[in-house]
Amino acid sequence: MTTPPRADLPAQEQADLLRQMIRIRRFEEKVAQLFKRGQLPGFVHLYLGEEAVAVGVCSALRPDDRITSTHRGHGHLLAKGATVDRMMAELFGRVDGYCRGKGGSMHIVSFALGIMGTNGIVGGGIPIGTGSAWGDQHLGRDTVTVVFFGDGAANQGVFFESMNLAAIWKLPVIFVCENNGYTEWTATEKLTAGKIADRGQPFGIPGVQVDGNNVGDVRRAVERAIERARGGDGPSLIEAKTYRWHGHNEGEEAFAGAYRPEEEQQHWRQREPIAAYARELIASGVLDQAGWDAIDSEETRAIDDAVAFGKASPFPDAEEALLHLFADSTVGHPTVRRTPVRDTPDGDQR
Amino acid sequence: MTTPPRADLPAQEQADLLRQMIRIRRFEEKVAQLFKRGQLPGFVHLYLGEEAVAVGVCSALRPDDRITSTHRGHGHLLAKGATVDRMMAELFGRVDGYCRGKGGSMHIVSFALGIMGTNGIVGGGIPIGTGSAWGDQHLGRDTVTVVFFGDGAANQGVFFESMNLAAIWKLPVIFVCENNGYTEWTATEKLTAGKIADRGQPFGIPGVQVDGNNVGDVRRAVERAIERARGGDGPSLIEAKTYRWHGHNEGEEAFAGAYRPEEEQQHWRQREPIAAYARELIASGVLDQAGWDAIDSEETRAIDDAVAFGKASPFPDAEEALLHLFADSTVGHPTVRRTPVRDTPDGDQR
Amino acid sequence: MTQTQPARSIYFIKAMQEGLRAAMAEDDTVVVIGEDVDRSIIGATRGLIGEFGDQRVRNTPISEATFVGACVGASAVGLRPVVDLMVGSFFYVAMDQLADQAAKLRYMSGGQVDLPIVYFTATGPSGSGAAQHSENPHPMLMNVAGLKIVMPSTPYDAKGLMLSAVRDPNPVVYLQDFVLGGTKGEVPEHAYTVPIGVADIKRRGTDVTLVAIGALVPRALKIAAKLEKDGISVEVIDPRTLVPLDLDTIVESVTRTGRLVVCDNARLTCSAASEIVAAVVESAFSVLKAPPQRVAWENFPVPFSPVLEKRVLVSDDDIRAAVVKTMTG
Amino acid sequence: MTQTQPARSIYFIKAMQEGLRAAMAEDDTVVVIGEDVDRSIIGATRGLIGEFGDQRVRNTPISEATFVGACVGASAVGLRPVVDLMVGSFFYVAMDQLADQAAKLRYMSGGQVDLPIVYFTATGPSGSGAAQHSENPHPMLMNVAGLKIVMPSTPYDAKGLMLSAVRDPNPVVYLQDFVLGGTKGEVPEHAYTVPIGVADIKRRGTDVTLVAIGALVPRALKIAAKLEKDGISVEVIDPRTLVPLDLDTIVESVTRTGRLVVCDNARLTCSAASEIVAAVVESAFSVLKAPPQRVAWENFPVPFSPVLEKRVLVSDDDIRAAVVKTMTG
Ligand SMILES: Cc1ncc(C[n+]2csc(CCOP(=O)(O)OP(=O)(O)O)c2C)c(N)n1
Ligand SMILES: Cc1ncc(C[n+]2csc(CCOP(=O)(O)OP(=O)(O)O)c2C)c(N)n1
Ligand SMILES: [Mg+2]
Ligand SMILES: [Mg+2]
Repeated sequence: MTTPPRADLPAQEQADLLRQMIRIRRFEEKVAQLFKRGQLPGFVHLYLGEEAVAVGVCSALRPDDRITSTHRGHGHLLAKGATVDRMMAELFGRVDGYCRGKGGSMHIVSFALGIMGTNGIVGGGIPIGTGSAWGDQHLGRDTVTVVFFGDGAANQGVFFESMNLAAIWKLPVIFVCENNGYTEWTATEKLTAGKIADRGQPFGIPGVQVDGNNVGDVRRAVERAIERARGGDGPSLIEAKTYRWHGHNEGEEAFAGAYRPEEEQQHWRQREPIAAYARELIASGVLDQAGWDAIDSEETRAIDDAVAFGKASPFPDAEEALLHLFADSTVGHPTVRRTPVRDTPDGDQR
Repeated sequence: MTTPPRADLPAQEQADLLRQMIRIRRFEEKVAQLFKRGQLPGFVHLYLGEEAVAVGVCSALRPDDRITSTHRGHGHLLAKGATVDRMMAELFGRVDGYCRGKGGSMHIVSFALGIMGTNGIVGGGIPIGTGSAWGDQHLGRDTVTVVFFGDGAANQGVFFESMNLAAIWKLPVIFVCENNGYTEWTATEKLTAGKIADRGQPFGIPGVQVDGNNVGDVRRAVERAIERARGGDGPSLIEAKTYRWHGHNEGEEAFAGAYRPEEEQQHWRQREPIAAYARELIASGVLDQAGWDAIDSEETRAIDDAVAFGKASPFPDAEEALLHLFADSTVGHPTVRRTPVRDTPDGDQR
Repeated sequence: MTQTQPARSIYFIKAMQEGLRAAMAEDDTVVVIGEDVDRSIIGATRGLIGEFGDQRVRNTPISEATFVGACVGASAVGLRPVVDLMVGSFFYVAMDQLADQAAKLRYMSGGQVDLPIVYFTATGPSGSGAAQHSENPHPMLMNVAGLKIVMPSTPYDAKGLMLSAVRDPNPVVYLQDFVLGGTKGEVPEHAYTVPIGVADIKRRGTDVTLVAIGALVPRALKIAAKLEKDGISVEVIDPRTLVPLDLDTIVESVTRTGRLVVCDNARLTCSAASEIVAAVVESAFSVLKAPPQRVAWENFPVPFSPVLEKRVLVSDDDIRAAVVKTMTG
Repeated sequence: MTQTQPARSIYFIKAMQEGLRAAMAEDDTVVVIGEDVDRSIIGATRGLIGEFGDQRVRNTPISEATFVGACVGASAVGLRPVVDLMVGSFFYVAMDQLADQAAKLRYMSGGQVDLPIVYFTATGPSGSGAAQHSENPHPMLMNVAGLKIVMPSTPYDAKGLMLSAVRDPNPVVYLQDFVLGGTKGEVPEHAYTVPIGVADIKRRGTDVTLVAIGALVPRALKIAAKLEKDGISVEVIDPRTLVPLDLDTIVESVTRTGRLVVCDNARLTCSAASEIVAAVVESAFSVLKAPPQRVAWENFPVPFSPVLEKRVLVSDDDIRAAVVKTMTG
């Protein structure tokens, strides 16, 4: 790695960055396994290989800061404080999941944790995060919102509209583009003109490209952006170059074929974000091998417990399907079988 | 004016630029009058003061080149070859109008003239013009498409999406932004971050800002863009700074109030595009005062004839409302009163 | 409906504004955004900037998808945004943020969050507005679960439903049928609400139940008055709210009259008229004495020329003929 | 329906592709665009790039509004674009370009231009796809005048309707119900068309007319077979085309059976089921022996968890119960 680890941070915090990246890694590996075994409903898009982006970004945020996430969101959510057990329960569609099983992989949110949205619509979260930044600014809070999106989402019109709005209203929003080199199965440069980091320039939004596999670099860039946002100077754009190890979605082998050169994949495996960082921590004496191993086994165990928790959690009652649409009871709202629609207190987690 | 007239062009062509600007001026003045008298149905948005942009651009195009226009489109269409009589007939909702009365001011098109669309949706024409450029390129033609849009439309996502697509596919499209300083009743800079001409940079699209009240400057910029497009080098962006003399829409006085400083309006009235250009032609001997007067009175008379033509043209038969939806007869297509829906040959102008 | 004095006759648009002003006065988290909401071409927000300042009445760029979606994030963190979309057709530009985000986020989250947002707009035919400025989007939006939809027909309801909409903890689409803006009616000065989800019987009758929506309500009432003279007693119901639809009130009426005509100020196919007829037939088939009739627009875009526009839209004759048909056919 | 030999049993998706390949082979102006159409996650376009090259099979950026709109300009100048939207919900992102531009330009122009475009997509529930990947957009799109809409239920119809759609001079929305992609059926090798606007009676019956749409057709046929044993003879009609709707075939059937059930694989409110029931009631009220029944989704987004999803979507029991109800109630 080019840059030194974050020696400026307390040792505990430096180690915690490692722990969080390992947590995401083990979580996603487990999800891949469960999916292969046919134990997970729906689609999953894994974050393996991109861990340093989520952790570098979210570790710089305060608990009251916010994020919006994408279809590839597990890493963002874990880094923002979601627990592996409730995450796993949601992936299983169980009542102890963050959304009581209504959301699933692409829609896990926890407003209590500042997770404002995960999205099945590419680019869909960009206006939402821009809006939470507007709301916080209007209400006099100094919280910031980070909007995560991919290189593919950088070609959705709402990205530019939101940058323009954020620029003229000086909104405390940070646009973090995870450029993993591919939009599904097509290389980014075939679809995307120019450098994504430059796309804020016309709006006067500073943009930087960082090594997304270097947690320290990511963290540093985000810290600068946060300072700017809290200081009232408005939005920033960060393009984090990274690479996903797995397919666009689990199970793509069925049709996608070999769309990524072997050498390319090897190259990025070598630039793997976790081990390199761990070795730096050891080199700088923050951690020893035993400490690293301990973290890994703790997190690995936690994931196994999470799976047990998720499988033990009951499915929601079928009638819960008719809850949570509206916040109040919906007088006369017709349902096919005329089932009364009302909200339960326990449905409301707020 | 700063730049000399287009001495490089044949005298006849130089004079024709003047004639076209005068035609638009007189046409719009007449429309304003008719609207005040309550003789025109619907909304009208006038082009008064912006004539040099449409004429500078369209005079550089070949008949087989194409444009997409906006809600403020009369000038573009006249400059692209639409005749004042059929334009006027359309504004009156008559059968001799370009759209047989179906379109009206915001939807006049003539595919025969390369007018691919006028739009009631701000930014709506941008993808359409990008698409005609793609079609022509794919079919091996060397025609280009000019996409007209306003400063307000420059904040619609499709503008950026279309620039990206045009850049990666090297499409022969020229994005011409008419920056008249206002988006309805709000000053452009309050809504629009940075310089619109710069918005193509991240995509590698060259952008220039030109004096939209100088027909020669506009023409020159477009000629460069056309050369680039026909040469296969892809899109260009031109921001033409201009000013509209009338309200956003006729009749705005009812609610808009004084939203534009008197001095500002004076300033632009002095930078009026037509007289200045005419004086240059006289100075350079292309034209004398009598020639100028002759053009003006010819065009003025033509407008009066157009009004007569429009008023003399019959309204379409009411049943024509049920034509032209689909190109073929629509078997079983239900209409409320079960009126058979079919297409008439005369409906098809192609 | 009981009105508290003093009431005076004001314009529909003014009534909307009074409802909005009351909501802004009682709760500073209520903010109004949209294109040119300071001057407001239609008028519902005109002048509010003077009272509430440019942070609570804020002009947006022409970026509908983004500001419609921004309200989702803003409302989730504590604002109560009220958005002026200006024209009903402009909803299409923001459809994903409306139908996939605003409408679904609460449900997808398992009820974690309230999203108090009002999306209002002038909408529907205004006289040669042509195809892209004349549509009513409510048939499309009714199919989207998660949006309440109100469409008042009187200044009284316009004010009361606006206050209810802003106070509602859910995304509410508030549709102001264009031509109603300039109509007048009795409106109390004080703040009051009209409940969302409750239809209003605007005229009592015994022979035919005539359900009319938006701008068609005042026309239906005129037609009902005329038909009275021909000896046909027409009950006119204004749903006022399209989601949730107060079907019970309509069915109860049909149970009394045995006849149903539904007029919708929208294209026929998959319209509110289709929905109401189908729902009534399901639950009150046995009481029907005649085939229920739908009166709506021809399945065409709205053309520009007045003669063509008239042919596509609903005429008074269409409504009258449909009522008579249920009596004779 | 007459099939010309030789036919063999192939997958629905393969049949779509055969229709598309035939269209591309007969006309060089047919081009296919969309996100990753070279590899094609669903499969309809997979492999075509090898035969027709990367200019006729072209991957687009994730800019739905722009490439949906670009097809309007491209078709106006002579291309016949076929667009893969991938998932039905993604239409929302491009709704303005679809509903305001593609659908209206020909009409607004007074018939000056033909716009031969096919917008196809996999759509509808696929098993825990959750709220943003499970919807069927046809109820919304049916209200938009200017789009033809087809939704085949068999591989045979899938191939024939694809060729008809590409040859059609108008914008056609082609909806492939997700779960049908992997179903098999007899399909001739040669190119043939299935006409747009013509319903197909998939099973003859005398007691009840059961109209089913998309993925519900094969299920309706199974249920009809079972009911036969209980002595209920069910006629199953697949509209195949939703716009223009072949109402005559449905009405003719109801005239014989006197009973109607319409199952739609979409949310109930303003669904195709509502439209068909309302239209039939208007024109065949007198022949109805029982209240027509709609079977559609609950008015909720589609939730993720299998148990919840099942509760919202249409079950075989719902369909069976509705049929029985028309016989007994
Ligand atoms: C509006 C929309 N279009 C298309 C899709 C299908 N889709 C899901 S993920 C994806 C690629 C996104 O690429 P990128 O933004 O780079 O994120 P990555 O998957 O690489 O993390 C696409 C096209 C979608 N979900 N939403
Ligand atoms: C999608 C959409 N939003 C809003 C409007 C209403 N509207 C019509 S013109 C206009 C202002 C356009 O400004 P600009 O692009 O600068 O063009 P100009 O009128 O100045 O020529 C607006 C907001 C519209 N027609 N379409
Ligand atoms: Mg990517
Ligand atoms: Mg402008």
